[in-house]
Amino acid sequence: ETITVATVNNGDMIRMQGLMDDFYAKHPDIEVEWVTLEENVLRQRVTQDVATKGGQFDVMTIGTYEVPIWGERGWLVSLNDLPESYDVDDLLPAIRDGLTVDGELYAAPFYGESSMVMYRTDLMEKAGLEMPDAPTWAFIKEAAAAMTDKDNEVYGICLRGKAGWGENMAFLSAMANSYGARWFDMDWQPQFNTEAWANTLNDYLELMTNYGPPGASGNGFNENLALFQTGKCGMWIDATVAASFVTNPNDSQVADSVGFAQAPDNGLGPRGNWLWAWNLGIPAGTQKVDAAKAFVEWATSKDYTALVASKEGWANVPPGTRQSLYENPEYQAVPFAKMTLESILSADPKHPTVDEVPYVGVQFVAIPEFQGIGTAVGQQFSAALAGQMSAEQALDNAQKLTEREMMKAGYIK
Amino acid sequence: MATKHSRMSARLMISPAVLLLLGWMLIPLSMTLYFSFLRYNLLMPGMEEFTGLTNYRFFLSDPAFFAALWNTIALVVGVLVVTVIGGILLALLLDQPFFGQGIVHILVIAPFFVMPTVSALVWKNMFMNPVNGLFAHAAKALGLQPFDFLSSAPLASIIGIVSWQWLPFATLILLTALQSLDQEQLEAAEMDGAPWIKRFWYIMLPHLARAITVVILIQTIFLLSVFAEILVTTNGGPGTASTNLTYLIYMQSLLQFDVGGGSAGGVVAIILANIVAIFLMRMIGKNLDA
Amino acid sequence: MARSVSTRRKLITTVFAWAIGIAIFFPILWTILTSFKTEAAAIADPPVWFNFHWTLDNYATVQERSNYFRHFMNSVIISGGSTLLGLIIAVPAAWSMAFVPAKRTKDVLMWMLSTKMLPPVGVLVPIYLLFRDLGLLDTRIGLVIVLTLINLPIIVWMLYTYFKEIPGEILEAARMDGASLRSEIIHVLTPMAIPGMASTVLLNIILAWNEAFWTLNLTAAKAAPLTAFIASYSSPEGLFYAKLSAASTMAIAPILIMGWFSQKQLVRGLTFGAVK
Amino acid sequence: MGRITLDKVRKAFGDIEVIPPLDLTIEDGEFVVFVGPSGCGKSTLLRLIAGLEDVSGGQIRIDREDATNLPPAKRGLAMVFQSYALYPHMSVRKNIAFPMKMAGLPQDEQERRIEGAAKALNLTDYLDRKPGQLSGGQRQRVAIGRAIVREPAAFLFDEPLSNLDAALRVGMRLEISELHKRLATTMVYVTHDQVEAMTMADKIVVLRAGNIEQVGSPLELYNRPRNVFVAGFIGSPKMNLITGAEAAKHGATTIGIRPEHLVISTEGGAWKGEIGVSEHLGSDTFFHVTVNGFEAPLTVRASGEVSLSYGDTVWLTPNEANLHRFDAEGLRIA
Amino acid sequence: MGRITLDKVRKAFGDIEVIPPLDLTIEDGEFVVFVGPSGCGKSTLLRLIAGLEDVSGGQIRIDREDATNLPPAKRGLAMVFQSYALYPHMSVRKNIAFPMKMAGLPQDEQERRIEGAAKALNLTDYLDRKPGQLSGGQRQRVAIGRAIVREPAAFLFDEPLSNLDAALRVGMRLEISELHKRLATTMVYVTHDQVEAMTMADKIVVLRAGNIEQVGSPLELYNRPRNVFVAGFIGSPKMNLITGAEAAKHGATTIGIRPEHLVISTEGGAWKGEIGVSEHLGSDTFFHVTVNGFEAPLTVRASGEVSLSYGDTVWLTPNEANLHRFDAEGLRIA
Ligand SMILES: Nc1ncnc2c1ncn2[C@@H]1O[C@H](COP(=O)(O)OP(=O)(O)OP(=O)(O)O)[C@@H](O)[C@H]1O
Ligand SMILES: Nc1ncnc2c1ncn2[C@@H]1O[C@H](COP(=O)(O)OP(=O)(O)OP(=O)(O)O)[C@@H](O)[C@H]1O
Ligand SMILES: [Mg+2]
Ligand SMILES: [Mg+2]
Repeated sequence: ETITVATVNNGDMIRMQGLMDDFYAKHPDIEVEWVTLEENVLRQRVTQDVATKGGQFDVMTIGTYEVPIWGERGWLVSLNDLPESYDVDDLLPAIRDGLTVDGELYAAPFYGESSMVMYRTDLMEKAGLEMPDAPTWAFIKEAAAAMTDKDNEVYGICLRGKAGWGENMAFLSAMANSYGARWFDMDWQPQFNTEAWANTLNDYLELMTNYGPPGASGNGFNENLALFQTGKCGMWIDATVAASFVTNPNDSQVADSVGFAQAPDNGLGPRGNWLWAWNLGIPAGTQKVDAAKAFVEWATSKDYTALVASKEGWANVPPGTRQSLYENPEYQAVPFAKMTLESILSADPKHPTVDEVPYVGVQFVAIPEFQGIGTAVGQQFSAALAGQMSAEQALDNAQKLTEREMMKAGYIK
Repeated sequence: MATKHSRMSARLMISPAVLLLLGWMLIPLSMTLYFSFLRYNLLMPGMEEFTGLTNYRFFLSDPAFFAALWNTIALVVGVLVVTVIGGILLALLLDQPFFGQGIVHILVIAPFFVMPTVSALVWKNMFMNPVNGLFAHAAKALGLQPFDFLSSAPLASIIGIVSWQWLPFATLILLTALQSLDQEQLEAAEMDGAPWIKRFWYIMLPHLARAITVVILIQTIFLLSVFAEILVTTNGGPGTASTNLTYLIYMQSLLQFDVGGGSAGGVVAIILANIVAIFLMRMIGKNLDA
Repeated sequence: MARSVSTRRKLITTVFAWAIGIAIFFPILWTILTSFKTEAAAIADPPVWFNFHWTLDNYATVQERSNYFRHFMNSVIISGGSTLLGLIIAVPAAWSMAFVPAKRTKDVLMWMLSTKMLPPVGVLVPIYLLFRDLGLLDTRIGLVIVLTLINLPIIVWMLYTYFKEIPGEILEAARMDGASLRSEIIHVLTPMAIPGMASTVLLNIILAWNEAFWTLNLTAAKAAPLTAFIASYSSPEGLFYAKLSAASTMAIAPILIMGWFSQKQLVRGLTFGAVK
Repeated sequence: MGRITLDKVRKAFGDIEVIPPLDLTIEDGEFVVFVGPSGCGKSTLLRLIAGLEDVSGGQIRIDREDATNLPPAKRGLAMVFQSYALYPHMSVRKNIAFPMKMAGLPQDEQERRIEGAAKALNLTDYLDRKPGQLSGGQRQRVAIGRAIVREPAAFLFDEPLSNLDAALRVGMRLEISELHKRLATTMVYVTHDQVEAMTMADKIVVLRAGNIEQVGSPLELYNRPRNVFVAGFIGSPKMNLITGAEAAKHGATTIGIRPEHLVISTEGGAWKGEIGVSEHLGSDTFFHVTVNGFEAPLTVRASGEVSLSYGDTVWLTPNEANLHRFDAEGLRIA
Repeated sequence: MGRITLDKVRKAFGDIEVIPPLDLTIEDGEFVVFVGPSGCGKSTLLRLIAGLEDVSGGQIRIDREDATNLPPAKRGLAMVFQSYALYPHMSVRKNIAFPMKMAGLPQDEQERRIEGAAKALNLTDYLDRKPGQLSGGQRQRVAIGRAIVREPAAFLFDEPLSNLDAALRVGMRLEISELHKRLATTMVYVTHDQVEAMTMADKIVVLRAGNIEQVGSPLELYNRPRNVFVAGFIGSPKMNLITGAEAAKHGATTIGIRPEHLVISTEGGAWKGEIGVSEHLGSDTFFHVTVNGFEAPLTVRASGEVSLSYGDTVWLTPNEANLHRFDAEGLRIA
């Protein structure tokens, strides 16, 4: 039997493709075809396929944003019947909750992530500062100023700027949470016209224009990773998974001088970190449920973690999904393990920000319309970063277009 | 040629092509048209309902629509201007005798074979990247501030990339046309006392008119639907600075999965494309018959 | 203008032409060079030209990640198949337009071309639904059909312009000689149009090979051509210039080589009737 | 056998009637030449016979059988085109073999006929060349070879020599004449070169705007043109046509006299005139003489070299026996 | 003024010497025709004079001034090309105006000259058409018009009539002759049609492989060809050339006699022969007569209609006064 697996082209997924011999040894009758795509393309392709019941894929890599929506629509096969040995209860509750709708687990987490501050210990030292475990935004600003040395192409801070709900808006939404801003009030009225959003965006723009790298409006996770790895960033606030890349001496020129801290806050309660997981789900249309399940089970099992550890070392195992991993003493030796776990635990999708919100999701709003709105808003903020418009104008546009879309979708009259 | 028999066979033989294209056009088009009147989001199945012109109202009142319209025109016209003028100059150069003509032809034609995705990736990362790109290196070597092409001048950068891909095509057609110019006409003009520049203006350029029309027609067809280059380099941004109609519809229907809105956009784009088509056909029809 | 061009002028032209030729080719050259570098050398500033440590690692990595050969074969089959199918449909159509022109021939031709102006994104969802119902998703045959249809107008137009250059008298001679319509097309028209057909075929293969929208959206694994292969590199992680270059080189090399070898035919035919 | 009969054949392209109903019989073995000014319908008529155009009315019979609706291939005719219409991708041998291949003749019979035709047309050495490697005259011969091997009931030629240069034209003209003598097959030949018409034809058909103006042997047409049009069309240089008072003297609206039937003299004669341009060919001299009271200058032929120059006064005397007289409708007065 | 002198002019393309050093003087107002077989260098010579090719050696003087290195536009010559070389996108008026526009002539002067040329060439009704809408003859006239308005020191024509059909050619030939009479400007005219050469030239230059074989007036060349080549080249139909025993009888290696200088008789004469193909033109009849012992059949011209037919035995008698004798080198024996 051949199953087709759609995955995102990130390092953990690619690594898995290299370890398939183990799977084939255990399931000699199953053949796996990979479709590896860039995140946005992947999302478009699988959504289109699942929504139209195209049946092209048997296993899909999907994010925490999609799972509840799709699960609710009955588009995914329930994974409640995974065998005992899988140990569902070992999954981190924060992650598992996000994948469960009405008691049915609709996807198995492959890795989970939050966001945190990664910084250069050497530069920090040179600047005469010390990074606390839980910094504030004010400190980040101070540190960024101190570390920036544009003549030598060292930029104090690298942040996402590329437009997209999963790109710059992931960061900005999380940051906004720590500023007390929110996407919608309880009547689904967009909130970009609030003081809190204005502060968020102004601070972001100030950080980036003064201490950020050139071309930041086109930088996403990957671009920033490349910058950080080549020693061009003093600090980088991004996904916790990046930690294993920046500390990998094969790829990173700064591997031995990276420190980690929790995402900053403003003393209002929420920190500016998000919660995300890439999960494996099985679309309801597939004819090959058993084979697909076998694969999902294998890929998200403890054994797989052990397999990676044995082949590539503990630093490279997919993080953020299982309690047991963080209890493993070998893993605890990994420098970023603790900070990752803390970050994940500190995010609360049900209460992401200071005020009450009608939606679930830290750095996204779990409604179908959000992809479009988030991307369109992201474009406005990206344009502001590129200097094509002012912050006020960007916020104004964001407010208007969000109102428009919400009106069209019928949330508000 | 014109016997009844041959006319009948002609009709028979053209019909597969016509029927297939008709099907290819009408079936999806009517579906698109139908969808455009629905409130239809892929993510919310079962909620399709007739909404009349709502989708059109939203699409046409979207500020991004006008930006996209303008960007589409700028992109098409920009690339046409660059490739036609560049193509003429290049064709004039390549028409001269020089050593290694064959190899230079090969070098010049090469971009035409490159996939749009690849060329966009290569240009974006290895040349236009403001930190690690070659242009940035060059600027720094000259003591200049690296220019951030894709965020400061996104549309122009895309025009540049697309022009690079289409320049060979224009050059080749124009070169062939130039070589087909009757040498005696040039000699006659020379005898008539026309210096080179006037020979170019009065003899060569009019001779190239047909070829230029063809270049414009073919390129316009492809340029109206430029997509991969935008997706890869700027994602239509910053803001909507490099969003063209194709990309805008893509965002509507495939990022937001708003099939209804996307279909309305598609219908609008089809109408606009047909306006362009009619305009072009007029031009080409006139020029090709002459 | 058969006056001898002075050697000096020829030398100057040579320098100019080569400079511009190399400039135009440079991005490709640079990509190929970079594909043999280490990631560190790939972003070195100042750039390294030739004196770097040449390595094939990137190719190995890329091959490890994706099955290049299968994508390659899909590309070959899809572009070749759509070209062949396109020719089979277009030759008769072009024949009738060129040799039995009716009042509306020109309009039909223009209409065919105008179908190419339809924005593909506008009709993706309907086509996707159709393909799903017909079981054509992720099949080569499905892509062959789509690419045939989108390139058909160009094929018809190109063939039409070549056929028009063939004197009608020759076909009449064949008819007098007792050739049926079929033998007229097979024995007389087609061989005479070989140069034109060759460039039509080449152009169509190039267009089909590089078509990235439909090939990406209608395939998953089995039928995915090289455009899908490259799509997984559009934003990989970390330092990736060298790997990206290797993947790019692998994706464009086949068509580049084919294009170079057949450059003459391609160029000769690539005029769309613009040159009489 | 190759008797071709056109019975009230007419042809219209859309609304324009190019050939009004027309009757013509071409006897078996005859060499018939169609001449006429450009656009008069010569090619159209030939193509109607060939079946390359549908008739708009009337009937075409070949050997008594109705061929009006037969496709070209079934009529048993062979055509030689002005552009030769050789298949450029086939060798000479294949070109010649093509009609036989289409007819499904056995291989050895094909070989035999190719050899025969090649020998007759002096093509044996070129059988394996492509048409592109042949000279114009050779190509023309291949086209004829392709026609011969079909052993057709009749040959149709549409200006077969007009793409050749003058010298070759003379040679090919002789060759086609000889071929006709040898094969004795019906030949229908279109030309606008009236030297070809005069030297090759058994029967000339003069067309004007789709109408037959006169049918007859070359010398009949030369000696007794039925009307002014034929008189002016046949003969080179053209017949001098004189209207007005001088014509009236002879009881006609128009009189005609050929250049070779005028006697030139410096002493005296019928018409006094003045020498304009003179053309010295060595063998002959043509004088263009302006005669008072005549509209156009008269062309006069003098054999050999005659030393008269621009502006000299001369007298011209028409040879009464060769004077042609035409009435107001342009018809010959017997 | 238009006196053109070529002084040891030679031309080589690469290693191939197309024109060996050659001297030639063309007097002001003369009509000089270059004739010769294809590829002999006629066009090359004309283009050297025009300045469209660089000479490989020697000097070209126009009106005593050294023009060897002048660009074409500065030589004050106008050229009419075989292909007409009209500018297809310009109207007739613009075509004719083009050289004046380049020279920066005032608008009204341009208008005046265009009117003049159009009237002279009968183009007034066509001034606003594009060349594509004109017939061959009209196009040729436009090309001439474009040359005239420049009021050049000399006109250069490269086979200007060879793309026209026979009838038009005769007409245009006369028109160009008349133009020359009227303008009295030097004209250099290339052709391979020797009727044109004979009728138009003041002076004919016969070229073979880049060498001048003979220069002289048409009748000089007709009556006293300097060698066998010129003898065979000038005259139509060609001179009959006889070698062998019969020539030896006249003390020559080759003797030549023109068709019009042979007398045909059914009773008796010098050479006995048999009639082959005969061509009846009405005005003349040409017989091809096979004479025993002669290599090739002789062509004989008989005026008017003579009733002799295929296979008849006849006797031919050469007109002794018109017999040409050539030695072993092919040179004329005086
Ligand atoms: N396919 C056609 N459609 C419309 N009119 C046509 C067509 N073919 C020929 N004609 C017209 O019919 C008339 C006769 O044409 P035809 O070719 O028979 O003349 P022709 O005597 O052969 O002339 P030429 O000596 O120039 O070859 C012309 O007026 C021509 O314009
Ligand atoms: N540009 C050139 N390069 C090389 N050889 C040339 C060139 N132009 C002409 N020739 C050669 O020079 C010779 C004379 O050519 P030219 O065109 O002068 O002949 P021509 O007498 O005009 O012949 P035709 O009657 O065919 O026009 C020919 O052998 C030709 O091949
Ligand atoms: Mg005709
Ligand atoms: Mg020549």
